[in-house]
Amino acid sequence: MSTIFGIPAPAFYGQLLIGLINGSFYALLSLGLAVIFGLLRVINFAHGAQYMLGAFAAYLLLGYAGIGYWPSLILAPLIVGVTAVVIERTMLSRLYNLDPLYGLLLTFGLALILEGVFRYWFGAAGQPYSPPSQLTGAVNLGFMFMPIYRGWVVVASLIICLSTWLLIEKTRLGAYLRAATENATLVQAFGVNVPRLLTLTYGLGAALAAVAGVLAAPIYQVSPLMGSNLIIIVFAVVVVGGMGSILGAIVTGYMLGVLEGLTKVFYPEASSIVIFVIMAIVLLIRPAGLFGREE
Amino acid sequence: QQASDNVVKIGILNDQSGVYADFGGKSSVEAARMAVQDFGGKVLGVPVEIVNADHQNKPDVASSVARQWYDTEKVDAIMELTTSSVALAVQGLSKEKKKITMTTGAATTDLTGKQCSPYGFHWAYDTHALAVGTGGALVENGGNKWFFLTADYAFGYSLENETSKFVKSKGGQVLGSVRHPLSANDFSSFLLQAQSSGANVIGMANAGLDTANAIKQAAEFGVTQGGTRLAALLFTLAEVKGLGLKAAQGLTLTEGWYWDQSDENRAFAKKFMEKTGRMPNMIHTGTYSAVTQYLKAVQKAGTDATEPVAKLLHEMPVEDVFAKNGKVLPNGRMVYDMYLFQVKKPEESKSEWDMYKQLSKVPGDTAYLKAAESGCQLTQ
Amino acid sequence: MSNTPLLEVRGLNAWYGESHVLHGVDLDIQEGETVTLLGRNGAGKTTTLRAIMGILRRREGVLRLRGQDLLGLPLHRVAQTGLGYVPEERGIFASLSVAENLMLPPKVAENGMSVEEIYQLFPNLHERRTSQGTKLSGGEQQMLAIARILRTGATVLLLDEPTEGLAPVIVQRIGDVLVALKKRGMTILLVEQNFRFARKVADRFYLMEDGRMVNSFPGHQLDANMDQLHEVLGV
Amino acid sequence: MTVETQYLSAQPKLRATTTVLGAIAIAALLVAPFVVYPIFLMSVLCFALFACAFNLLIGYVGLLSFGHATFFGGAAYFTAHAVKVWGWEPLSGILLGAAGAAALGFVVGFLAIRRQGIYFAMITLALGQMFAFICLQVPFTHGEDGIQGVPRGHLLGFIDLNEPLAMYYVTLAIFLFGFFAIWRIVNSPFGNILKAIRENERRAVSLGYRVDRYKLGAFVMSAALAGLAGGTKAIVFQFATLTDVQWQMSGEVILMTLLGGIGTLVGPAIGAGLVLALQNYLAASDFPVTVLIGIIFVVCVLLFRRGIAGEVMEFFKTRFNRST
Amino acid sequence: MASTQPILSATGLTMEFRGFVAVKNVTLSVDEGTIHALIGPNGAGKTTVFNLLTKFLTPTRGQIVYRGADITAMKPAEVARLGLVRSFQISAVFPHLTVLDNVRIALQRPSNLATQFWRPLSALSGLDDRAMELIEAVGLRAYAHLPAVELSYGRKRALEIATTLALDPAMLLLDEPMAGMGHEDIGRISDLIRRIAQNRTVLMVEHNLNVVSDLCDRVTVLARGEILADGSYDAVSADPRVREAYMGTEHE
Ligand SMILES: Nc1ncnc2c1ncn2[C@@H]1O[C@H](COP(=O)(O)OP(=O)(O)OP(=O)(O)O)[C@@H](O)[C@H]1O
Ligand SMILES: Nc1ncnc2c1ncn2[C@@H]1O[C@H](COP(=O)(O)OP(=O)(O)OP(=O)(O)O)[C@@H](O)[C@H]1O
Ligand SMILES: [Mg+2]
Ligand SMILES: [Mg+2]
Repeated sequence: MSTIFGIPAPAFYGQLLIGLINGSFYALLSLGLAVIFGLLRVINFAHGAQYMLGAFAAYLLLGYAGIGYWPSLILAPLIVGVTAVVIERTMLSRLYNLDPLYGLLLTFGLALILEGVFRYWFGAAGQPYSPPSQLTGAVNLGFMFMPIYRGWVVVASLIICLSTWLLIEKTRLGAYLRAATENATLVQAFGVNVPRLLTLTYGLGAALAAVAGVLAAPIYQVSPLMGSNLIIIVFAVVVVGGMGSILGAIVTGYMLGVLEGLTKVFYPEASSIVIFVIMAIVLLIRPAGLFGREE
Repeated sequence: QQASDNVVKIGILNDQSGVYADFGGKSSVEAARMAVQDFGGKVLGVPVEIVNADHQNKPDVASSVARQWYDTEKVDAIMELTTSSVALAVQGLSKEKKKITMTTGAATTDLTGKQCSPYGFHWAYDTHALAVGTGGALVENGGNKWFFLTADYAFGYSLENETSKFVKSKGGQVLGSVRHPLSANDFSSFLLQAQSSGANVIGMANAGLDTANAIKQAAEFGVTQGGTRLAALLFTLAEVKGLGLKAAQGLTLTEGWYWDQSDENRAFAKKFMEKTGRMPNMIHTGTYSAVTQYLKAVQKAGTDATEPVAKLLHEMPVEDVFAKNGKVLPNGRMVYDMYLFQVKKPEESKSEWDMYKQLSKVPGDTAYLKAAESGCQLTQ
Repeated sequence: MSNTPLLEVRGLNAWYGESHVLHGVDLDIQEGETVTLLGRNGAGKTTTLRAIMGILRRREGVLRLRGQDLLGLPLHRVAQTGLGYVPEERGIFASLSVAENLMLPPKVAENGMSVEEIYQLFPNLHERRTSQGTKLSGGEQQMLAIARILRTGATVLLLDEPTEGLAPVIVQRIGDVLVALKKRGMTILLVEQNFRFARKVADRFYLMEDGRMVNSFPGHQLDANMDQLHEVLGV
Repeated sequence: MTVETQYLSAQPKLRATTTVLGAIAIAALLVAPFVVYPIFLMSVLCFALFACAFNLLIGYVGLLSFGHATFFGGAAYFTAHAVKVWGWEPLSGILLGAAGAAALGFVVGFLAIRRQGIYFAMITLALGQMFAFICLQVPFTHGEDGIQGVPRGHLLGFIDLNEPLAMYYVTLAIFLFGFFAIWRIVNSPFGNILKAIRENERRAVSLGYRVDRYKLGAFVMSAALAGLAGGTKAIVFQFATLTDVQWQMSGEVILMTLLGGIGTLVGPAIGAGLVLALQNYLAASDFPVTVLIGIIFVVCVLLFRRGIAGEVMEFFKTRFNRST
Repeated sequence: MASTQPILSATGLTMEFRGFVAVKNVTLSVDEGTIHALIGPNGAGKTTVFNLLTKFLTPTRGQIVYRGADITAMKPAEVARLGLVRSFQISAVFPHLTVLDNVRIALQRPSNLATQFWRPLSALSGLDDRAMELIEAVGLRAYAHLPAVELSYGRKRALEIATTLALDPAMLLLDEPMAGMGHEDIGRISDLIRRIAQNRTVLMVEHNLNVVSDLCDRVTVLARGEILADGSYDAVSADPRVREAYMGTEHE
């Protein structure tokens, strides 16, 4: 049997594939984060909580209303998006003219509240959620057993990432939003309804997190802590990609997923910090991140 | 015959909001209150009070709370102490302060080994018992090639080490292990490594959410379909409930108590259920037992002073809903029988909480280390 | 004045936080007129423009465009009434390319300049169109700030020192542009320090001092008012 | 009155008020251990010093370090190890901790200082995570268990620190030393340049200031003082654990500073006291602590952005302005 | 008055930005004690040349010699320490410090009062007189205790000049010092520049040709990154290429 870096080739491919699957979550989450940061200059610490909310929304919809996976995939993000809109209107919008630090602190506080409340209600152990029947089972790829659901996750995340990217980079919307982060008053003076734009953007970013949450629900336990475990890593992904760069977030998300997967083979203990090591190196060589624009 | 400060206070210090919140948590506080109630609410003519705090799994938080309890709130004994680092820290502090601790929530054998204390008691399971129970039984059943998923900290190592030792002593092989960071979330990569190692048992030397996620993902990747068995080294009824039978079915685990083992157990469980809305696991019942035994000792000693009570706790046999024929070794280890369970298939389960099949019983003397082997200075 | 003015400002007061900057400014502009605001540094010229646009929110008084009240409008609705603003600090966006900066303000009417016309007018912008907005030289940024508004079809332009930092040739060109815009019927409120430039295009002058209008006279009377100008501006 | 004379005449009045308030505060701190549980007071003092040290960076240089736990927790490890394993005298152990933190600060600062704003925060976070990882892996820290049972020993060989009051006054002395050091740094010619750099870095460069050195200097000072706090904490509580090096600790110190008032001198200390009091008294109640902390964050950011000290100062400032 | 010794000379300066050449092979020398103007159309590369000379940018090619020392590889702060100080085209002040503090910050640097973190702020009061003198010179006395943000644009420029002067530099690089200033201020700042240039060298970018013709001993014209003309104002302004590229048809 041939080997790659000392491990059997099939096992290696398996690990690559798994890295890609995890990368899908990183990409989706960091995409939402990058959209919010890039356009609102808010470092959305509540992103992990919104991801968790997405998963819980799906879980509760199923438990209390009997609404299944597929409708939840639309409904849960909608619900989370609406809560995010409320948050933006009532709180975040008052902070835009201040140091970005305050946005970070506010969302940090929100994350603590959301997690605390869910932990209080549901405990920390996590709730079960099953994949839809159409996507259960696995296919044998020869080198590994690939759960069909995970394949779906990769496909779904690719589609969502791509369409969001197109929406923001290839339409006027993106230019408005980028300009508004620099000088919202002036853009508004040009006749753009900036406040509404920002509200919708935050809603969109949070909804993206919620989609990731619903996608994750059948794979991981639906737990109040699922987001806080992930959020710091996702931050690192966004920073490596270049804060504010949508494409950067997506590409880096997949890339770091794969790199982390490989680390799990060669030095598993370090798998939780490999991303930070890469982040430190990248920032030292390319301060603006891989895809970021130098200011 | 006098209790200090006209009150006997027992502190329940455990995780009430983190990954072990279901494992013991608030329900354990309820169990302690039940014990006081069942004892009559008073000892030596003074009231018994239960105080509790959430240590958030941080040894420093736990130490400060414990110190404050001793210094300002006249707490006489602290119980439960979930997670090893917390238990070691609080037991160490209590030794210095000459106070009794009765650990039910932590696993490390160091509590009655290298770091034992004359006032420290280890009341429920420990890593050795889990290793013997799960490790030994599986090897006997043909699960002789092991691969470990180990949480990258002291508790994980000791669980892995002790289980490996046991597996090897029974003629099994350890093919490898991976050490994953705490809260690793995704275990598929590790599971794949385990699979490609050719092992027929994957031993999960971790706890809480980590174990739950690993089991869930193992099912997803068809690990168990390939004939590989999963052994959760530390997993209780509460977590099985959270995971659901569908994902957990077939899992082998060791616990020291199960509600459906006897009428006495069922009666206790029913009462507990009414108070908390859930069935007790070995931690909850263990805490109940610890409080009860402590009060018995105080009663018998006629004082709540540490030295005489600790002496009696070492001498008195343990006989209650939790332990039959239990005895306490000189190093503080309470020895009682453990059981190996298998999680039922969904179709085998007759009620919501009907989840275990008992595979075998592990007698206390095999499950726990002899005092002389424990490395505890007190016994030399 | 005979007919009702296009832009009508009466007793405008404005504040930056606690500090009261405009003390009852009165100003009228007729349709198609070019009016220049003169005054020393700190007289309140910029503040007047910002208050009219609504960028400065703390203001009182009367403010009407074609009879429509501007004070109550949310900021983004003001531009839709046909007001276009070229800020003193230019307001070029770093995260947008030159071309994106140019295309940024939404069109408010159809009769704006086409992109080709604009590039013809300012060849530098064409040459640097893919470059990052703030990487332009100071003068180029000024051109971009003006060009950007010309595209939108705004009919009333508020220009704050549009010639600042521009080379004489360009100043001349901008002068020509303003004259051309006037011919198209555009109404212009200009704040300018460059006297020579202002006299070429202005129909009327207003003179400001300490947040008040102290004088107003038609363009041809500029020379007659030189004494006061000397005194107020220190020309 | 011209602006100038008004400005000058305000100075002595202000100084007198601060002196009186300072004297009252110190008196209160001196008698406090007879009223309040001393260990709690000591932890407040340690965290107060930590928050003040952190504030030196965020409040006066404008750098948000999201990895300050590295210095606090790192120093705790160094001190605990020196005292427990090498048998050092406690004060020299604490000083070793502070020196170690300064060295860590030099390394982290050297790498991070060249970036600004959010990138700075992120690099410090990343380096902090790495340090936490190292602490988990290196044997001398004892992983999850931490270094437990550090003896308090005798300060300089003769003051028995096992005596709670002795320990308290030593902690108080250390806190006051650190606090006044920060006050001095902020109100010094050096502090003046730091302010200028925060305001407009390019301009400071063009005036010939080697801004990187100033920032690094401030970073190292802040790290050393955070280390002083961490080392003291290790002696007071007799342990050093991972909690102190994890990013949540960095978050906590931000909360304390924010709550008390970023860029105010006493604010962070007040914030530390409040946060600890809340955590302490809520630990036993049914209400989830994190929810409450979250609510405080949100309320502070939305309503009291200046923090407690900041709001109070603002109140007096407007009163003063109105009266003249 | 002007000696003919060059204080600053640059040879073959070239600056490329991702393929765009902003400055092409510029050779420039500034004589000690003169006021030297750098003019040219917008985007000609004047500010870029300033950035190169003060090391805020590193040239792609070329060499810079200041007072006989090669400074091509130096850092900006080091260059400033050698007495080669600049102002910025877009106003650069310390916005939330008072006017007085702004100037004092500059005075602090040469006075070795910069790194003393153990001394009280009152150690700086010795600088106040000098600071007020400079503030007075640019006409900002009445605003000395106002935070710089609250100044109007023109006054911010005046403050910037005062701050620059505080360093007592041997050579000043002023980027459009008059931009945005009222007429009165232009006169005052012109006088000021003339006064300070008596024992210093000044290199300035300015679009106000009256000021240039008034003040400057020598003029270099830059266009599209290259030197178009160099000489006295009269000679340069007579050059038809300069008229076409820069001055336009109207000017005198
Ligand atoms: N952001 C601000 N906060 C407080 N006061 C301000 C602010 N901006 C301007 N001012 C003050 O308002 C007054 C008017 O300023 P404004 O900018 O309107 O003057 P201007 O006539 O445009 O001057 P310039 O020719 O210098 O641009 C000045 O006294 C100035 O100090
Ligand atoms: N960092 C940069 N990246 C890319 N292009 C740049 C950069 N800086 C300047 N340029 C370009 O270089 C050219 C010269 O710019 P510079 O700022 O030196 O002009 P200038 O002569 O000072 O003009 P002005 O009189 O308008 O200030 C411009 O076309 C500008 O777009
Ligand atoms: Mg102005
Ligand atoms: Mg320029």
